[in-house]
Amino acid sequence: MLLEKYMEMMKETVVIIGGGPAGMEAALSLAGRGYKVHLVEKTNALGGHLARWDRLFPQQDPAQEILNELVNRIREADDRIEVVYNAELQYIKRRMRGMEVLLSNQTLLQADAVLVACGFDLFRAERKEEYGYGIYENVLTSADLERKFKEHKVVCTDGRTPEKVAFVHCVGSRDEKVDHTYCSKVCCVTAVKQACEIKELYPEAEVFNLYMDLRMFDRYFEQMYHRAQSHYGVHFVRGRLSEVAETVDGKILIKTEDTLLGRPMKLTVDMLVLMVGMQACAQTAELAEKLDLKVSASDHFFETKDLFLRGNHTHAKGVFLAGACTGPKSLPDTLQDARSAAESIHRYLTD
Amino acid sequence: MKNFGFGLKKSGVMDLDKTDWTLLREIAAEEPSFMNCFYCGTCTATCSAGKYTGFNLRRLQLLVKRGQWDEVAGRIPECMLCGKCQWVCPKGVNTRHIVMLINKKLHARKIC
Amino acid sequence: MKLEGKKLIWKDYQKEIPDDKYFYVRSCIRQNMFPASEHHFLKIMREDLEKDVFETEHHTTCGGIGYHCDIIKIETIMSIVARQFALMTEAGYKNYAVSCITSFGLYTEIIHTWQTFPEILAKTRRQLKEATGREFEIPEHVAHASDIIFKLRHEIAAKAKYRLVNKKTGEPLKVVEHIGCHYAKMFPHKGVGGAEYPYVLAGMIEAWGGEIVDYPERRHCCGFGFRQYFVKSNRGYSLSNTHKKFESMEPYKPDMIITNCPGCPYFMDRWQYVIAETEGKTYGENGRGIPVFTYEEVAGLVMGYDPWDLGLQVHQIGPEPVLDKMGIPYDPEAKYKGLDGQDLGKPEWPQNIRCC
Amino acid sequence: MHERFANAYDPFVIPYMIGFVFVIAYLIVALCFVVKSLPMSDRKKMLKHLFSYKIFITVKDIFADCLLHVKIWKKNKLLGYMHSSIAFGWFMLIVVGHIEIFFYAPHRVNLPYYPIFFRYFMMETETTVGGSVFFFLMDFFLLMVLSGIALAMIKRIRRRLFGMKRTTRLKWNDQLGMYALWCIFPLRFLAESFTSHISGGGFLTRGFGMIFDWFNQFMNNDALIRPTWWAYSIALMVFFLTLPWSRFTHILSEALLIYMRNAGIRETSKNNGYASVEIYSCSRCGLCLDPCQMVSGASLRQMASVEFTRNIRWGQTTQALEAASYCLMCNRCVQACPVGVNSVQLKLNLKGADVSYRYPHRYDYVESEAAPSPLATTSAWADILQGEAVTAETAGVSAAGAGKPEVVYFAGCMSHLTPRIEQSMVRIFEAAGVRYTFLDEDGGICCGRPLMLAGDRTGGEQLVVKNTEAILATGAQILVCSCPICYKIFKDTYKLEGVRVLHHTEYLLQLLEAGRITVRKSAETGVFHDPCELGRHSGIYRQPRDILYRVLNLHTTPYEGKDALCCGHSIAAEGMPYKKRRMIAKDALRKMTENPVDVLVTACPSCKRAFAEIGTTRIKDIAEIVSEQLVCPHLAAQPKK
Repeated sequence: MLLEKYMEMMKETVVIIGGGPAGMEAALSLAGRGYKVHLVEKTNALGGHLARWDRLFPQQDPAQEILNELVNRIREADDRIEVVYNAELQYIKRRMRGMEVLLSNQTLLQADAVLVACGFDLFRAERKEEYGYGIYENVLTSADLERKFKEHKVVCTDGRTPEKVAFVHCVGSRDEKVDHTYCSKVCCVTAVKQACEIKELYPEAEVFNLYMDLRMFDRYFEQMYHRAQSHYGVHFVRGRLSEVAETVDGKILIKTEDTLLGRPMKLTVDMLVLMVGMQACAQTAELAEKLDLKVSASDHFFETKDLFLRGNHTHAKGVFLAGACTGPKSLPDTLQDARSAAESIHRYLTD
Repeated sequence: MKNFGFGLKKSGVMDLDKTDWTLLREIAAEEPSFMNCFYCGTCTATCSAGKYTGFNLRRLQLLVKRGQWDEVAGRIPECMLCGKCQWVCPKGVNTRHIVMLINKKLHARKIC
Repeated sequence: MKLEGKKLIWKDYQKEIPDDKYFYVRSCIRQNMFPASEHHFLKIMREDLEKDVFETEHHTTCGGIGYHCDIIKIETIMSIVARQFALMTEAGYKNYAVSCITSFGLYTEIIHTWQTFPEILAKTRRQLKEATGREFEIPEHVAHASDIIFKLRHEIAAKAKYRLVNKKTGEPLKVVEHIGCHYAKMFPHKGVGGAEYPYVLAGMIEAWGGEIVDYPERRHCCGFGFRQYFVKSNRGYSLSNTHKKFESMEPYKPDMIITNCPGCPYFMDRWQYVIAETEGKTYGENGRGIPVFTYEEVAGLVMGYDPWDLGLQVHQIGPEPVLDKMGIPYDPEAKYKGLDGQDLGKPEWPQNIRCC
Repeated sequence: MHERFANAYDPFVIPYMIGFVFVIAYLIVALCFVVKSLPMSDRKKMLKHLFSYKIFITVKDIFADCLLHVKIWKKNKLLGYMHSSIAFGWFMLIVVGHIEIFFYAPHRVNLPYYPIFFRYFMMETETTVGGSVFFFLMDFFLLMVLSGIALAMIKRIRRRLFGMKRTTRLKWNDQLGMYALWCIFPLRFLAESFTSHISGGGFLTRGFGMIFDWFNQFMNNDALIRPTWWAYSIALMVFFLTLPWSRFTHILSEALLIYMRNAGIRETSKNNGYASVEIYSCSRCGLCLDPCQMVSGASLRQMASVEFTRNIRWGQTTQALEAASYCLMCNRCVQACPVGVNSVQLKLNLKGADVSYRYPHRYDYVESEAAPSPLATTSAWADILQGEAVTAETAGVSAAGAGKPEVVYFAGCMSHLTPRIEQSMVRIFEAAGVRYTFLDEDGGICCGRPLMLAGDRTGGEQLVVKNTEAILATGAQILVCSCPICYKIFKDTYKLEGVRVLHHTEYLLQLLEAGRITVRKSAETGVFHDPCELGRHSGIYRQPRDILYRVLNLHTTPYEGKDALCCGHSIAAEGMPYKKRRMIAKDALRKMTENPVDVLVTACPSCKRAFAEIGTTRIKDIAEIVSEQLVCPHLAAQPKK
């Protein structure tokens, strides 16, 4: 009897869109419950943004280790998880029972449920023209700096060791001018993490964090901030960057107000790091149309059925959401959300 | 030089490129809690001197961190070192010692 | 500096600028301070480029100075603007060319207001009708005169006799471009290249062979700021702003400054003299200051017009170093001679800046 | 007994003589320096003292402190014996030695080495039977010294036997002096023993000498006599030569210190001669280490007073200043010091001399605002507390009191952060029908003591002037304050003509004893924590206890009175990190509440906050307890907590 039931469950298939941490963790959770999972990834590798990160807040864990563990577990579960690379969702057709999912590589999959875990895009810093990203050398994004950390090459474009580095919080977050009125949650803590990492590399460097509010809400975050101040001597300036210019010797002149002093200030730095926020991924609108999902008018991420008991449900039957496609999330939050989505799908399929 | 009845105005912009960071580092070395401040203003709210004057320890600490010593020098002598600020500080900043150290540095560098 | 980055941004701020058939309105300040600039704009457009540019003596000030000095209400300004448009409509034109940056900003702002609040437009129409009996259409295109020169920069380049190049060394001249604040800072999409990295003058410099200087205070106001200059007690503030710009551009050793606004060339030119006299500080080579030009003057120089016909003798900072570099011949004797050959009188020799 | 050598000389006396002359010269020079650095008034005091009857007290003190070490005896008998056996034994050897000279070789009195090497230069004859008394005495005191030296050696290994958990770590100069000292008497013993078959000797030297005689039959007669006398002489020389640079300088300076102290001289400034004598008088015995809570509670051994005096002595001003900025100035070390070195005052002097702290303070902003209206006889608190239950009687009292208030109450800055203290005091004033005025109800200015404790006298004095004006303006005859820090300065430094300064513990007891307030006793148990500034600094111990017996079941701890602990949050310790302060507070609270009680009572807002922050025990100010236990039907109930 039990065996029969188990076998029946085995037949049920879930298609997951997105092979980032949310998709991977959800796939593992579902596979652990005996479901068959097709994990559809648009690139040729799993990992999403995690694969491009060096170390993770709040305790500097190497991102690679976490990614490796996820990938290895997916590999070990290959009898139940099939990863489809270089593919995107083409269309979806609802059947009596479940759905038919056609991928861009013409694979046709049967799905009893679809989980969208397409994640987020980083804000394009070029959109804040006054910050000079893409125009001035040595203006980089947090993601660029993370890549430099990964390559162990944190230097200015001319190879100089940076003596002064500034981090700008809230780039593309809490900014009506780019229609991102929300907080991206992770930039503050990432800025503090990266500031500490710069000081670790170059203890003599002066590091400035230009913040509007420091949102150190999660476990160990406040301690990180404290350490950044007390141990590393990072300067925290409450003020938003107003404009950026390049000096004659290729440095970056920044202007802001120290709002706690009520005085404008200017400063030349060797490296300016823009803490780019999260925005809904480019496919959001398209996926919403294909899957009949709602998109929030206020932040452009997918709308969940509610924010409490159905936080992974959509308004469309059999379609679920996980991870940062429903709003900015840290990695632990994403992973938890993925497990929660798996639980929601399981309840839906066994109901 | 001619006098046109008007001339250049002093800039109110703090030029951090002119900040002497060694001074800040010296104070931080002698009193590490100097770096703990997160500018909540509790010290200022409870300040005995602040009742009578514009003495604002939060602001003064920040001015020191931005190298604006002139403004600091004008204010520091108003502190009575009573220590209320130290009691209410949530970050364990040794505020009295900081005032004394700022005094000391002002004196040593003849900024006062 | 990555030019590709700027090009990407310039792509986002494209503006439709008609080639021909303009109704032209002059600038209050410019027709007094640089009358030759507007004259040569018309001359180049009509004679060299064979465009149809119509002008009428019936147009008035746009009211911008009063508006920015907070002494005339916007409703009044709207009626004035409506009257200008009525003149255009009556003359049968649909494209409106503006000489003044502040006017340009004001027209843009008012048109935007009318489009957003049609009831205000209706009111303005009613008021104009009642006051003057005139009716008007909103122009299809409002272009600043510099937009038009920008549009035609390659045609000018094709006819150019000189280039913004040091004839002796072959090096491009280093040119600071200064855009009037009211050009695109209020409505970035109405300006060529947007507000952060405007392309309107940069495009001319590029096309005519110069090199653009991007210095930190590039975006900063020239210091005019209406109230800051007109009220004497604020004048030091006006001066300080100009000073800030010059301090910032100084390390780049620019050969010249090109501007597209009435106040900017005036203040960047005259304040250099005041800074020299009050502070003893001069910019540019050999204490001669950095010459400041309008875009029409530069277009005229490139096209081979006589510097004195272009009115360069009224500049405080002498243009001669730039003329020498570009290899433009000029008669020093004729500098202070009027059109009729009469002596205009030489300026007094200032103490700290070499000018004549 | 007669002399062995007509010339009364042997080369081995040379090392001793070098040392002796050196020490005498050093003593003279040092004394000159000390006297020179004293102000004229102090010099006069020194001279006057010599001819006053008080000189006998000084002699007694010197005898008791330098030789008998009475203070150390009180602390630990073994330790006391160790110190006094060496000091007193040695002293007696010198005294008896000289008496011997007077008896047997009076013409050699002018030779300083003669008493030291007496046994070498004199030989025993039939006529010296009477000398056996001296033989006994000399051997007795030698044995005494030797036993002391033996204990000193044992102390280095087993200090707990001597009641010490910690002792000082010695640097090389101190070690050299110490080893020389350790050698002197065993070598003397050997030398005298070896010589005893010629010179004679007492039970010890002759006794050992006889064993030695037996050995002598196998080897060259007397071969060891002169080398041991040489060694003895050299040990003395080494000891003397290192004396100015070792901890043993105190042997010379302590007597001077006692003399100067009794002459009424104090360490008024950093470079004052008395201060240097104090510093040189520190024997680095380490008795201040255990009482120091920085050491016991916060592992800050390098900040202890013994290290501070050392730093000062060796010119390590930076370290000394750091130690001064960490010191809680609780006076526990001063209490423990057997020599009476007031290291706390030395630290204050050093802070004061650190000119860099001096800054033109500008308190002119405190003008009329600070002085309260003399007509204000009630406070906002009183309005809240009184509610509607004001009886005609109390109202009458207030009305009768129109005019000058009886009491001026100064809560102090810290009390503003513990409003329950202020609130309780106001309630008690109301209950007692006291006409009072609240000097700093809306936050006044500082009393000035924090500035003084930071070494800034001039700044402090400015505030003293401001407050004096405000206090005198009220016309009250009693000044009651709730903060012992303020109390100390009001009492010691302020010149408040016609105003009695009372801490609220004193005042509350007065009210109780006068029957102006009545209290009932609660069933709660409690212990009292003596605040440093109230107890050790001001000597108020009895009053709080007399009050507390009436309001709760007062238990005792080993940390009371002069042995009270510090809360660790002293205003003096501006440089001590908060974490260390907290460690000290936690440690002190743990010690005081080893036997759990319902409440720990203190009488200082700082102490209250310090212990309350630890959060393990309920902490109350004595005023709160009294207010809670008041029997006064006309007052509204204690406001809700």
